[in-house]
Amino acid sequence: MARVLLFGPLRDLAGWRERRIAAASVAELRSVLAAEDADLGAALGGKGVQVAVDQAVVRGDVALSASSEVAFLPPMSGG
Amino acid sequence: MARVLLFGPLRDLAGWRERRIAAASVAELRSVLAAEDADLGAALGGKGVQVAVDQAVVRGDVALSASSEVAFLPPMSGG
Amino acid sequence: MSIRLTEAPFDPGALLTEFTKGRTETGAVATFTGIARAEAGATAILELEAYPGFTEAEIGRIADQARERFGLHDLAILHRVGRIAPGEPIVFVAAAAGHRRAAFEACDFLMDYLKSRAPFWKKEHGPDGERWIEPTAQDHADRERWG
Amino acid sequence: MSIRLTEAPFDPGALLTEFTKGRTETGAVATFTGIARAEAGATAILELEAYPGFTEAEIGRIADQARERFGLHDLAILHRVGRIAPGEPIVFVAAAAGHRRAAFEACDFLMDYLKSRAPFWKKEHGPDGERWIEPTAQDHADRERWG
Repeated sequence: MARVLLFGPLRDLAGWRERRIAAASVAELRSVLAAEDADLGAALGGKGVQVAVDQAVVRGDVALSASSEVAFLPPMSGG
Repeated sequence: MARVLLFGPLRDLAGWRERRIAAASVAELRSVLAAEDADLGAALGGKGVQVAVDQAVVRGDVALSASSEVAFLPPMSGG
Repeated sequence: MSIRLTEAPFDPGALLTEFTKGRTETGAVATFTGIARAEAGATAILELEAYPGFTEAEIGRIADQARERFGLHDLAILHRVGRIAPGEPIVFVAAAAGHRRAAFEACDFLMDYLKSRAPFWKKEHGPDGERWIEPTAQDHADRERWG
Repeated sequence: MSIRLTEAPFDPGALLTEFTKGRTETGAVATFTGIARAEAGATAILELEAYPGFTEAEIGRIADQARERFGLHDLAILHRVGRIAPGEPIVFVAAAAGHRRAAFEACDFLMDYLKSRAPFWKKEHGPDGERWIEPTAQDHADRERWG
């Protein structure tokens, strides 16, 4: 069960900030989330949304373990 | 008796910081000071030395009253 | 070097007191304090979200660049997160260097990064509801000055 | 606007606390603190002389220029005079503006003026005796950037 975090507008869209979701990869996680909530699925693939696994930004697909932390980071606002 | 103030290196050269001296003009004051101390007289006419009368910088000769404050300002160091 | 996030209001002066203490070789300390503007009543509350751990680490990478680029002796960054009222400080940046130009430029550089690229998400709660904010074109242009 | 000279050591942080208090429309506060350097032991004591009244008035004229040029909301300058030990602050400048670029540039401008043209006379008391200091070529070049 990866720990999944949403930030900024993604959190408002989904209505949650943190959940545990079973998925063996980022790609599978995206499918699970899109199946539940098509709007969220589209937003997660939107322009400028980055993915961090265990606090490091990753590109493309990445395998997940039960202890992985996956964060979806919409375009940053700055401080 | 004008109040005469020396700043920075001029004070060290003269050995005093403030004196009362009778003079009807800045030119006369310069003569009095040069007659007492030729080195100081030369330094007061040196490059970059400004004169302020009553805290306003003046150029050339200016008349003095008994209550005038005359300051000789060597090139400024900045803070 | 200190990089911290805080949910509590802070006093930039207390940070400057701490930062300048005991510096006999530093010469120059520049600081910047960003304060939440009321925008004549248009913004009631600013809400800033960070990704704890990740956000400090990303800021730390830029801080390391700034230390190298400007030859800093030290730097400190404190950033508010959570709900921020008008008039409250949002961010404090301090840079210590041998000479003033380096200290000024480092603060300027760090602020340009923090305003446009740092991992924060910012929402304004105003009289007409709430909205997420993105960096302005000016914020991006400011950052691009540094190559 | 506050322009003051002081013979006593001061804490720049206390000045920043005071300066930022109650600013709901300001957005940006930049500061600069200049600290007496020990120069690895070469300078024991710095002695700064001002012409009280005249010095504040001359600084005030430049401060007015800065307010106009950079659209400042406020500014504060405190300058030490007398004998200053290594590690003690010499000068504190704070500028408040709507946006950070103006606040940074105003501090930079004011410091360039203060370092090269303000009515102070500066003597270093070191292990080899004392000497009067004049602005460096760099100080003059810095000031000339502003036209």
